[in-house]
Amino acid sequence: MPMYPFLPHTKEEIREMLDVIGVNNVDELYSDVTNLYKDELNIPESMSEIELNQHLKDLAANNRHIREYGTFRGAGIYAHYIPSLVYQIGAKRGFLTAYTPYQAEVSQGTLQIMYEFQTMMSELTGMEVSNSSMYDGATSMAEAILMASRVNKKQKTLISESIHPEYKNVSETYIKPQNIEFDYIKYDEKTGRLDLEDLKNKIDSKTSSIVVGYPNFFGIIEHLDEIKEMLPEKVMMIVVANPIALGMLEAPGNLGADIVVGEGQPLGNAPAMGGPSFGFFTSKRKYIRQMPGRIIGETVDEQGKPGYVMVLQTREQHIRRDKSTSNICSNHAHNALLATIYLNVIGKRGLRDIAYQNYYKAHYLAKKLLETEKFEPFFEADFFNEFTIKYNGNLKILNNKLLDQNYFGPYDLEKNYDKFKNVALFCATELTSKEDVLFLTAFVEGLI
Amino acid sequence: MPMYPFLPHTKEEIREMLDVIGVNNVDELYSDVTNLYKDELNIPESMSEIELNQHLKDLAANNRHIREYGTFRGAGIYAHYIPSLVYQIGAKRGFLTAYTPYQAEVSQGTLQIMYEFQTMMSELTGMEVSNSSMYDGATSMAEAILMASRVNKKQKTLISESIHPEYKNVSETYIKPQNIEFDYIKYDEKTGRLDLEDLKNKIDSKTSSIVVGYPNFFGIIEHLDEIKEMLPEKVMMIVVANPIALGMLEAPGNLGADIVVGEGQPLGNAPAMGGPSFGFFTSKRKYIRQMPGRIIGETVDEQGKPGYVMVLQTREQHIRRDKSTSNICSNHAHNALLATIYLNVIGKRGLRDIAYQNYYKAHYLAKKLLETEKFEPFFEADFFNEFTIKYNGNLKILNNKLLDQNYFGPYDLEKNYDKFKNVALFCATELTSKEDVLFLTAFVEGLI
Amino acid sequence: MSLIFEKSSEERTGFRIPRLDIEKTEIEIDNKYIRKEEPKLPQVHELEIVRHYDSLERLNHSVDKGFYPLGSCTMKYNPIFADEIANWERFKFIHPYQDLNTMQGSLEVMYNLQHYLAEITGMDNVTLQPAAGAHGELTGMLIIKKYLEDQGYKNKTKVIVPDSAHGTNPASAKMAGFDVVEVKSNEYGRVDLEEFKNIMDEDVAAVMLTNPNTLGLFEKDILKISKIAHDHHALLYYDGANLNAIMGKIRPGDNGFDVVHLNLHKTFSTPHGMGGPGSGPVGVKAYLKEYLPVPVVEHDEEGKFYFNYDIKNSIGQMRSFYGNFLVLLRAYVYILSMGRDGLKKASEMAVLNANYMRKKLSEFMTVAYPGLCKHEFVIEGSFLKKYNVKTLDFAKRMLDYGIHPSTIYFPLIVKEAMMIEPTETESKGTIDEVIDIFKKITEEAKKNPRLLKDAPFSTPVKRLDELKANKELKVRF
Amino acid sequence: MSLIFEKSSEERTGFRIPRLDIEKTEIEIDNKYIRKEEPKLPQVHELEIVRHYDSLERLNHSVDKGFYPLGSCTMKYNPIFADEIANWERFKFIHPYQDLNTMQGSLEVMYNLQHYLAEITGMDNVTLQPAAGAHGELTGMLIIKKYLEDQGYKNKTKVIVPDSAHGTNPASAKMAGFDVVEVKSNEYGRVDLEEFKNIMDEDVAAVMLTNPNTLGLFEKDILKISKIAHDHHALLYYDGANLNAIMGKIRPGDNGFDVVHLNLHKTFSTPHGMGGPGSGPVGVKAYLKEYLPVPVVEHDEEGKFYFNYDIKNSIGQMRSFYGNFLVLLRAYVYILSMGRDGLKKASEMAVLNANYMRKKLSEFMTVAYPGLCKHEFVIEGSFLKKYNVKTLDFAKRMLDYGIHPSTIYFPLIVKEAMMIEPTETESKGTIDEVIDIFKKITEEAKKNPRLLKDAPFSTPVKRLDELKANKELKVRF
Repeated sequence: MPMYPFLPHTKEEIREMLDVIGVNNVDELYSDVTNLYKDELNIPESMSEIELNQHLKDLAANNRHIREYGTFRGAGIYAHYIPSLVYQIGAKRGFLTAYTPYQAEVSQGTLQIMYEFQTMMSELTGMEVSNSSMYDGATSMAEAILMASRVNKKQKTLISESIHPEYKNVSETYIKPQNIEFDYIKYDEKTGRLDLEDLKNKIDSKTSSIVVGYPNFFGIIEHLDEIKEMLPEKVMMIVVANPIALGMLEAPGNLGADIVVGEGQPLGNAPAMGGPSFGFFTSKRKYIRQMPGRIIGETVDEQGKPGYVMVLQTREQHIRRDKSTSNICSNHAHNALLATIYLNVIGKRGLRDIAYQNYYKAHYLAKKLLETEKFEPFFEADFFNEFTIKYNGNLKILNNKLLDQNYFGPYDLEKNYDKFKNVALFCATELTSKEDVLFLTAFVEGLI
Repeated sequence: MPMYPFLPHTKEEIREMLDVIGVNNVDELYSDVTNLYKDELNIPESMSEIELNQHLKDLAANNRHIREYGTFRGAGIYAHYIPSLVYQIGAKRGFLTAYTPYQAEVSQGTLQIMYEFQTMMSELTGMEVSNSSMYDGATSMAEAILMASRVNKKQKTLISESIHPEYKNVSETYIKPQNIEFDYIKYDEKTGRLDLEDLKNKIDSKTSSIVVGYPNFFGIIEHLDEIKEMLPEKVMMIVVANPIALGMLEAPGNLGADIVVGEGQPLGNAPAMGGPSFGFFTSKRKYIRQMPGRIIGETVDEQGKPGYVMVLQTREQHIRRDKSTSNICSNHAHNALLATIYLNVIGKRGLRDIAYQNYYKAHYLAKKLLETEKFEPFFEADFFNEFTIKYNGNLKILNNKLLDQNYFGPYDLEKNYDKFKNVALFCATELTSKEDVLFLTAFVEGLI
Repeated sequence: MSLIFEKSSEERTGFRIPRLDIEKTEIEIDNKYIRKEEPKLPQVHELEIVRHYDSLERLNHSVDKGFYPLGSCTMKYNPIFADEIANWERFKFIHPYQDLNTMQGSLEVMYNLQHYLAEITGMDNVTLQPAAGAHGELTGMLIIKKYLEDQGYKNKTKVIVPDSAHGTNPASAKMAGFDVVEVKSNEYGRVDLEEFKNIMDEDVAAVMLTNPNTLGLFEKDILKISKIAHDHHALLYYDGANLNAIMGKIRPGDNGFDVVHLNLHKTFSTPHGMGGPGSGPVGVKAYLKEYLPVPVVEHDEEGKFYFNYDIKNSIGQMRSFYGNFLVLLRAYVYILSMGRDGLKKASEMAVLNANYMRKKLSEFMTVAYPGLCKHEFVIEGSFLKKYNVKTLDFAKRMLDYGIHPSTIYFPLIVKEAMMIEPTETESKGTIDEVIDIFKKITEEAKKNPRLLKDAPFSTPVKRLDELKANKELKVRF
Repeated sequence: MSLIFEKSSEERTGFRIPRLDIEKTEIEIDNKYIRKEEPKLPQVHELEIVRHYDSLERLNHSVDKGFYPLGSCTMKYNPIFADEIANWERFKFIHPYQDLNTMQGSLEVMYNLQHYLAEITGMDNVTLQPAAGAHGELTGMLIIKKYLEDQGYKNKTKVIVPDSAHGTNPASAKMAGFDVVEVKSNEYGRVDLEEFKNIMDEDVAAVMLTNPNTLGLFEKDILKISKIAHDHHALLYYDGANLNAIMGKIRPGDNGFDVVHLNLHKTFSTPHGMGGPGSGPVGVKAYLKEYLPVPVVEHDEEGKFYFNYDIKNSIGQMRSFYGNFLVLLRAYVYILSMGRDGLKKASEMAVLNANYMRKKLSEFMTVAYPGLCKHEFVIEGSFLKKYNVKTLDFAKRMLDYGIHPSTIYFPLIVKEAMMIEPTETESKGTIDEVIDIFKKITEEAKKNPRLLKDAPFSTPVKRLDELKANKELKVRF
């Protein structure tokens, strides 16, 4: 029998322990179970680290990634630079191998980090309060809709058609069992922004919330203030925001948002094939008791020294069970840590500078593509670091050819919108180089 | 002016500090110097991490390495598996950013590690005492020769011809200024082992030490006990050992060695293009006061609690200045740490198993090569994980062709021994796979 | 210690932006939507950041630091090697919308993992999508709900949950739109079969069980429970939080369970990360396969892997993209590292450790339920009452000895509960030391209860004022 | 805490060997040379190893933990980014005997670094081979020795070293085969020019200076010293340990120095690693180029880099292979990260910090030499004598405040010396806190000297018995 690096027991110790327990062998510890499994599990035998390392190298050899290929793809997950400190500090085992701060006195590291995280997310979104993270942007949006219904006791949500398609799917899954109705609001065919007329028509007395992207899935900057003006007093505006964009764009909190949620990946988290990253969740303070998830608050210890604890636990499932605001228990604290370190490193000025570089790069890319005359404008509205554009050729073929050149081309919107034939969603970030853009334009012009 | 992440001073703080000092500006702090440099240094302007990351990626793109290419090359630096724990623990910043344990009370981590390291190296070599590391194997050998002369006050060393060529060069550089004579002892043309006759002839009353490899540069296991028998009482036997081989081979301490040194790289250190790794340095206890380098000893604190401190500092340069045993100050403690973690992880059984696998793999490789009939035996003696073999074709061409196949071929001994035309020094380790060997044999047979 | 915001200064920086390699265009965005006031993020230099987190890490207890017997949380050793793999660029920097041909390695990991998890649980199909245990529970409940609806059941509105259950169980059932009915535990800490029979009717959609349950006890009547449930066309749901007791020994699928969720961050040793990310795959029997959330990883005839979104009755999507891949990857590494042999041994040793500790502690503490336990057991802390000491005090005193307290005040059915799960990665030596500490603290409770009531003494902060925190709700700087 | 050996058990393991994929051959080695008794390496499981080092790390002070003003050691912040780069496989896993075409990236790093270091020091050619500062000193001394021999000087046997010099200076001169002659410092802490003139004769091969010297003072007479030395055909050697004071401000080559060594682990911010590895490149004026150790990195006409072993009068090789490449790489990253602008500013801020601290401390402590210092300064601890307190006591008390003491009892010419080098990466805020601590301890010395004499109180161990350690010489388990 092999010895396992993760199992410390010696035969002698096992013997001693069995004697103390008063059983003859390990099998007797399972004497009370039904249908004891007698076979061997049909999974491989244990592997040494050397063998496993080789196996994983073989698997990894079948992958390619955005640090070895160029990329013009965003659509919810973005290729931003991650400063070295983020992973190096995040990998500290005192963060990685700690759990939920149930014992505050030996978890002040975790608790202070989460408190700093909440502060940063509140600042970013312009909202008053934040929880300490959700699973991702999509479930955050779904939970925001549920929360709005808890707040205003209304059972209908209106979702912008231009919300990320996966977020729509997830929200549907979440809200259907709660008997919350939903409807989609059209986007303006010309600008890609929310169609205010359609919104007006669909709002009724049952409407609890409206959900809008900032920027939306097309990269377009929604006019939140104009939307807010259309809403009856109790209807809550839920904004799904890109946190990097908030380095340049007015905070949703200053444009009427009641709840601001979003995908945290752009903040120091690797794309990771879509997970894990985290969702952020912020709102006005008056709604805090209806918020899902863990919240950290400041207090003092017996000697008056400041410290941090989990607050409002009576909202949560481990106390309130089926009356809780959500079933969420594990959050994505470690990913939130990475975001916190990221925001510490870049600072407010770095965030602004990065956001503006994203803007400049994306607009440079758009301009250059139009100059090739192989593309034509699609939506005509202000955008941040993503934009839609119509390709005069076959977009699928273009993307396949780009792949051969070690480039991930733009996202193909036809995947989600049947009528968007050859409409591409291009993304540029601070990592998109002039060289990338010039390669691409030369390539579509057939010069390469 | 850019702001620097490593420089915290604000303009206001600089002003305040200048005021306290009583100068008007920073330049005045240099008012007492001669030939103040007025130009700009001809080095690049500061780069952001993003730019620097790109620059280094561009440079790294011009490198290839032994984890992406197969390798049959050893010759002093070896491709062993490094368990994940070694780097992950070694990278802890509490180890990396600490310095020499001048204040023992806040350096018990460092001191205990070095004490454990000394214990392990003593155990490995079968010697009584060890220091806490040298720069590398070559300088360890040089310092061993100097130490032997300090011990027995004799001024001549005899070095085996089959010692690593670079070690010979370095030792010459070190010992010449001390007016220590040196001569080389031939290897037996048939076995590749030390020529005992030649040794006998060259030993005289001035002889302080003899230096022999274990295994030697040809991979051959020297008969240390037979050499020792030839030596007059006061002549010291210095053994340059491969530490992985010591998992299989009898400890030099049990075969008469007085000083055992060697290159520590095989123990958990990356090849690193040759540095940094570390040299180990062990000897009989009675010579400890003549040993170079830092040594850690056990003691107790005021309350009787065990602890560790640097001992015999009066041998060292910071106390004894020009009377010290060596000028060494910085050692290679961090590399010694990696070795300590490595030996912790693999344990005595792992070391044995790894050593035996090295043996089996190398002998399998030798056998398979001979079976191709493109090679013929060269030296006929027992070897560990390296061996010499004569190629019937042009070795340089073979190696170039192997490079095209993403393999680093064997070391070409003609580089150091003019007469060894097409004599290859092949190495195999636990990482050499059957697949590698079969590829190689098929390749030399022209099947690929 | 200071917040990072207090260390900020306008002129400091931890980051510099690269030179812009293109010309700036004019900003076209309406000024209304341009940010005027910068978010108050800190401006700090690198050394300050590094020291900030160095200090914060020191304030945390963690598995790497010491014993962490949080019941139901399975705080076992998390392999460093798995973390290293999860940091490989070829796993970490894959965009979810890359061409499938450029992520075949990752898809193979997912495909294999689906099969290993199915094998371990005795289920037929697995989704890796759920991000955490509770998320898996919700997924499972939604599958059950949709399946029953499709079967034409109109009124299956209830879910039975034992009073010893994790809080997530009733919460998840509720989120799936069910009403929760609690079933009491009997004097042996198991589901009271009589009451269960009484509660059971045709309105019951599912029974959610943890087995071994949160008392660490195997539900011996599981086959009866299963039969009763199935006779009423209710499904049996397995909360996998306690799977660490049974790998290779008992398969939920063999004991009548229809739906299972797992917690990879518990049983499969992925690090808990201060509260997450976890991963909560769900396994189902074949008849529920077409209800799994999209996508599931499959392969075509040539062995090319792909995401199958075409699942006939799918409940839909549970989160964006495909799951917490880097957590899945770590679990995959762990499973292969242990192998079928090692996983079984891990569970055996987890149960051995728990029983040994239970037996030793029973000499001077009150174990809530006698007899064999599985991977964990519960102490009834009310024996401390005579010294005017609470379980909370006992727990706080443990902090002074450098070990993390057990889960406390859960399960709710045990007075002053301490729920202890040592896990298999702790050695007998460590456990013996911890037993001595328990003994010492019990002695202290007798002789000097103030030591417990005023504890902890050696932690970075002393007991914190939770009332104040909840009253003032200062949740940001 | 326990040694790892005490935690060992035969049946435990942290490692498993892979299956052997070939047939075993019979062992041909004579049994005499086969190991019979296994070395007593520990058999420990992973979690034990992980916790062992987790605990050991906590016992160490480090730059990441706090202020570390070790004079002459330049304990500045070590960029994490540089460590990350040094861990890239394409830098870390290169075999030194690979084909040159497969290591052009690394060679380019070395080539560029040689030039940057030459530029910073005002020298013409640089070798990167020496593994540490003292190793660089030896290299430099050997170059001087061989050059003078080749020039036909028969009797140049002496090297002049100031009494304030680092211990490595005389030791290195001695290892190079020279005799050491000490020159005294004058009342201003500089080389006494008159005595220097008296000592100087034609037997002198070299003068080794640190400038600014170990008192942190610039040797104002350097041009005179240089002229006198050169007039006697002696060379001027620059110990670069204190280069952090002068980057971009003063170049040793402009002040008459012929040979320079640098400590990359000091000035160029590579981590000190508990004592090493360091790196000690040596720069020389053009006329000494052909004496550098082999190999030096050059490139051919097509820009292909190679190692030049063909150096006419080379002193030989100083170590195996080419130098501490991963240290060189970190220094390269640091230099480019700071740039010519940032390096200059770093030195300026280092000098600013030192002078500020000197001025503030002089209000209540005795600064050994008045007036401007450079990157460090020395306190004369004998002012504590009246309280019956030694510098050692003062230092130990600093430990209780979480900061590392300065270098103590060096330089030898200052009584009870404390040699303080704050470095530029410390903020004014930190320095002000430290000044307050110095003040507080000075007050304690007056009012309650026992606090100093019994210190430290808060460290993992109290003062250790060095006598016992040296008497018993227990140097292994």
